[in-house]
Amino acid sequence: MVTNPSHEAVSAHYGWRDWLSQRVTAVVMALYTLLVFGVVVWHGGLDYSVWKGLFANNAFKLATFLFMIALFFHAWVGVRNIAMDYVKPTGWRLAVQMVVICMLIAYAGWTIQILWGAV
Amino acid sequence: MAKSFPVMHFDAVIVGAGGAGMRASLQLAEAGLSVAVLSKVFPTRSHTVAAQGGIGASLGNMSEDSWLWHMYDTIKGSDWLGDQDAIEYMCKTAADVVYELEHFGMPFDRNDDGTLYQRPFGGHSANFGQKPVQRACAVADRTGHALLHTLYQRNVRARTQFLVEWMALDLIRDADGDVVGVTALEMETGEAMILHAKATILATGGAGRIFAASTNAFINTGDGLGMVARAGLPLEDMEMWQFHPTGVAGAGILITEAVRGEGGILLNANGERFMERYAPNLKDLASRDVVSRSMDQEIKEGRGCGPHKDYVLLKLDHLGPDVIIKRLPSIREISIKFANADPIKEPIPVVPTIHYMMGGIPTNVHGQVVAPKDGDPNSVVPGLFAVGECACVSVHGANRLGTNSLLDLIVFGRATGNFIVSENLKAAPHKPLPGDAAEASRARLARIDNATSGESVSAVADTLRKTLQAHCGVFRNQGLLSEGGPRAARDAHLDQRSQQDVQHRARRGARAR
Amino acid sequence: MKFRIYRYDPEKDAKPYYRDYDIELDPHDRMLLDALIRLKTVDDSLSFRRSCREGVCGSDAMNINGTNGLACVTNLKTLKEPVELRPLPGLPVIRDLIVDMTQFFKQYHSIKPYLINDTPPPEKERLQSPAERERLDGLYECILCACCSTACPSFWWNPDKFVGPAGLLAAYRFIADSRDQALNARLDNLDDPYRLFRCHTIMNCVDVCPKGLNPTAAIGKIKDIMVKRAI
Amino acid sequence: MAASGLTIMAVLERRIVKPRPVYLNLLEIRQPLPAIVSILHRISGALLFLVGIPVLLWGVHVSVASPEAFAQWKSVMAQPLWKLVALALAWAYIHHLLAGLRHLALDVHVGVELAPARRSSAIVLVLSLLLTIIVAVRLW
Repeated sequence: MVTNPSHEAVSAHYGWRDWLSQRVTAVVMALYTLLVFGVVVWHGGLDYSVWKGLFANNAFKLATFLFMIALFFHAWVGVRNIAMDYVKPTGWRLAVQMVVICMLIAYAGWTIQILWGAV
Repeated sequence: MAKSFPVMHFDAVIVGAGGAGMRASLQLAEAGLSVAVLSKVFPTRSHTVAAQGGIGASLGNMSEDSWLWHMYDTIKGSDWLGDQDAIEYMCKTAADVVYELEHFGMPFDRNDDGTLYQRPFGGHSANFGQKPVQRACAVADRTGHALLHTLYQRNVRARTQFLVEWMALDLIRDADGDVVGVTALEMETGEAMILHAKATILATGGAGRIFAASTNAFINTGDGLGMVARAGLPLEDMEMWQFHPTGVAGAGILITEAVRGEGGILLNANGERFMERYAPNLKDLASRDVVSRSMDQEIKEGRGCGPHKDYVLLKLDHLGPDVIIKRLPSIREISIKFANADPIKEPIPVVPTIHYMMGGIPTNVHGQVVAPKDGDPNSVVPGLFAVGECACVSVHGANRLGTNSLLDLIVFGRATGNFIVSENLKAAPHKPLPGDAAEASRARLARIDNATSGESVSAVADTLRKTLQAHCGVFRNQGLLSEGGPRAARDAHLDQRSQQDVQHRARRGARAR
Repeated sequence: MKFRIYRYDPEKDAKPYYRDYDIELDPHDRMLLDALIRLKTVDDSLSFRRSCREGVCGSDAMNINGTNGLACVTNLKTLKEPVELRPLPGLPVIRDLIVDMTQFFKQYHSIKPYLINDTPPPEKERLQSPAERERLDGLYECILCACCSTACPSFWWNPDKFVGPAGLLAAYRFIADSRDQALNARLDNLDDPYRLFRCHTIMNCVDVCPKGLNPTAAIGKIKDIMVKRAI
Repeated sequence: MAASGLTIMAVLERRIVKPRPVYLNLLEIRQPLPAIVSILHRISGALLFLVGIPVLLWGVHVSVASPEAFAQWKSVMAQPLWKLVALALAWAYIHHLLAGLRHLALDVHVGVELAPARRSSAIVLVLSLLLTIIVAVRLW
C-alpha cells in the first residue's frame, strides 16, 4: 500500500443551505401535521362539511400551501440525497434529478389549482 | 528473477516512520530535499504511538528547573555510562524541541496560566537529586500518540513522500564502504527495488520482540540492526536492555511510570509499600532499573501476589476517579481490558517487562553512524545515519531515564535532519551504485522463494525468545549471559541458516577495509 | 474455538472464499488477536495487520461477527462462535483481512490535518488555557483505524467524495483548536453536499469506535458553526 | 532525477493491477438500531415521495370537490386494498416524522451520545409501529 498525501481541496462551496432548508421545512410540516391532527380531534372526526369548511378558510389554505411547498422542497433535497448515494453515473443522476424537479413543479401547480382553482 | 532491481533516486532515504524518522524527514522535506520515508507499517502505526507518560524538558513551568539537573538525572540514571557530551546536547536542546512540537500543534496538557503542564516522573529530580521535580510534558497518558500523529500531520503539510508498507532489506555499500542506499521490498506486490540515496537514515526502532514478554509492539523486531550487522558494521551496548517496572502481568502491556508520577504506589503481598525500603528518597519514583530489581527481589523472596506469587500490585485508587479519568484515561482502559481491574476500585497486577533497548547502531550527535577504522574508534561511515531507539548515541548508557526516549527521537531526529541539510546534498551528485548493489537481497529473496522445506518461523522465534527471556532477565550476570549468547545463536541456527549472508558479509567486510 | 475467515489471495484466487478453522487456544489467549496469531502458526498464509496489540496503533481493524473493531482489544469471551472475520467493508481487499486504505487516508489528508497558524511562533509555547485544551478531548485521540468510516453507509456509497467520520473528526479537531487560524478556509473546504453533508447522523461511527469517540457529535458541531457563520 | 531512475509516481502507476474485491455484504454486516431507523427513514421518505404525494394531492383534490366526490372518496378508501395502501403510507408518514424529529434533536446536539441514541431509535421504532396499529384499528 502506497499512500501519498493529496492536497486537492474539492469543495463545491454549497451545501449548508440545502441541509438547513431540509430542517426548516421539516419543522413547518411537523407543525402543520399537528394543526390538522388538532383540528380533526377538535371536531371529533372528519365529515365533508368540516373538511370543506377548512378549505374555505384562507388561513388554512395558506397553511396548506406552505406545507405543500415545504413538502416539495423537503422531497427535492431528500430524493437528491438518495440519487447522490445510489445513482453513480453522472448522466443518469442528472436525468433522475430533472424528472424529480419536473414532477415537483407539476405537483406545485396542482396544489395551486386545488386550493385556489375553480371551486 | 531479474538480475537487478529497478532503481529510484532520492537525496535521502529514511527507513522507519516513527518519531525519529519523521522528525528527521520533516527537516529534510521542509528544506526542499527529495526524501522518501519507507515504513513496513503506516506511519501512525509505529511504536512511538504507544509511548504514554511524557517527554522530558526542563521548562520550569511548575517549579524551578534546569537543564543541568536534567543532565545530572540522565547521567545518574544511565549508571554513569552515558556519553556526557551527547547528554549535554540533548538536555540543553530539550526545551526548544518541545516548544517546536507545541508550535506544530501537539495538544499538550496545560496549566491554568496557559503554559505546558509538567508531571513528576521516575528519576526526575531538582538540584542534583535532592527532591522530585515536575519535568515531563504530557498529553494525558497518550503522549506518544499525540507526538506521532502531530509529526505525521506536519509531514503531510511538508509533502514528505512516504512509501508505506515497504520493507527495507539491505544497506548498499560501495567499494569505499560508503552507504549509497538500500534495497527494499514493496510488501503488497513482492517487488524489490533499489533506493539510491545520498544519505540513508535508519530509524527502525528497537528489538523488544526478541524477548518472550515485552511491552513492545509486534513490529519491534530489530530489522535495522540486522541490516547494519549484515553490512559488516558493529553494534554497541547490545546487552543493555531496560525492564519497565510496570507491565501488566501476563499481557506485557505497558503501564506508564506517570501512574507513579501522579501518586500511584507499589505493594507486595503483605500490602507493604516496599519501595520505601529500597529507595528511601525517591521511593516509587526511583529510576526504572532500581524499581524493577526491587520488584524482582520481592517476588523472588516470596512476597509476590496472586496464586503463583509472581506479580506485585500497582495501587492508584487513592488518587480518586477525577485524576485517573483526566490524567490516566488510557491506563484505565488498558487495565480494564487486559487485567480485568478498574484502577478506580482495585490495584493493577504488574511485573517488570522488557521495554527499551539502550544499545544499537553507534552514532555521534549528528546521527552519523560510526565504526572503528584505521585505529579511530569513531570513524564516520559516509552516507549512513541512525536515529531513535535503533541508534546508540549513548544518551541512555545502561538505563534510560523515563521520558528521555521521546526526547531522544525528537532531539536527534532533528539534529540529523539539520546536519544533512547543512551538507548541501541537493547540489551533490549521487555516488554511483556498485555493480552488485542488489546481490545480497536478490540471493536471500531467491533462497526464500525457492525453499521447499524448512522449519516454522514462529517455532524458531519462540525458542529464541525463551532463551533471551531466561538469560537476559532483570538480573543479568556473566554466567547467564555467556551461556545465553551461544544458545541464542544455536536457536536461530546462525551457523547454517545464513551461509549466503555470511559469505556476503565477509566479502563486503574485506572490501570495506 | 471455531473461526470462519474471509480468504483471498490475488495470486491464487479468482474470488474470495471462506475458510473454517477449529483450533485449541491457550489459556493465556485472551484477545481475538492472540487467537489470530495462534491461527497463523497453523496456517501461515493467513494475512492480517497488527502492531501494538493494545489498541493504540489502529492496525488490526476488521469486521468481527459483522461489526468493525480492533482484534487486539476484542475479548474472545464476548464472541459468538464460529467467529466470523472479514475485512473492513467497502475498501478494496489486498489479501485476506488486509484492505487498501488509500481512499481513507486521501480523505484524511483532504481536510489539511495539521495546525495552521502563520504568525511567527513565540520563543516559548503558544498559551492555551486548560478549558481551550479540553475542547480537543475526544477529538485528538483518533487512531485512524478506519473502523468508523468503513461502518458508515454514506462512506460506502461515496468513499471518493465523502470525507467520512474519521476525516471530519480530524477536521473538527483543528477547527476547535484555539491555536488554529484557518477556520474560514476549513469551513469553505467542507461546505459541500458530498464532503460534509453526506453525514445523515446514522451514528454507526459512534457505535464501532474502539476509542469511544463521537464523530457524529463533532460533525454536528461543524455543521453548526458553518450555518451560524452563514446566517 | 536521473533518466534511468523511476519516480514514485511511475511506480504508483505501474501498480494498478487487477481489480480487487470489495467486501460489502449488507446482510452480513450488523446494523445497529439507529442505523435501521435511519434506513427506514430513507425508505419511508422514498415511499412518501413516490406514492404519498400523488395520493395526498389526489385525495385532497377529490375530497374538497363536492359532497358526492367526498363520499365517493370515502368509499374508495374503504376498499381493503386502499386501506392497506393508506396504512403503509400512514406508517411511512409516522415513522418519517418521528425519525425526523429524532434527527432534528441530534442536529441540535440532543441525545447524540451512543446510549441515548440507541434508546431514542428504539422509541421511534416502537412508537411508530404502535401509532400505525392505532391507525389500523381506526381504519378497520
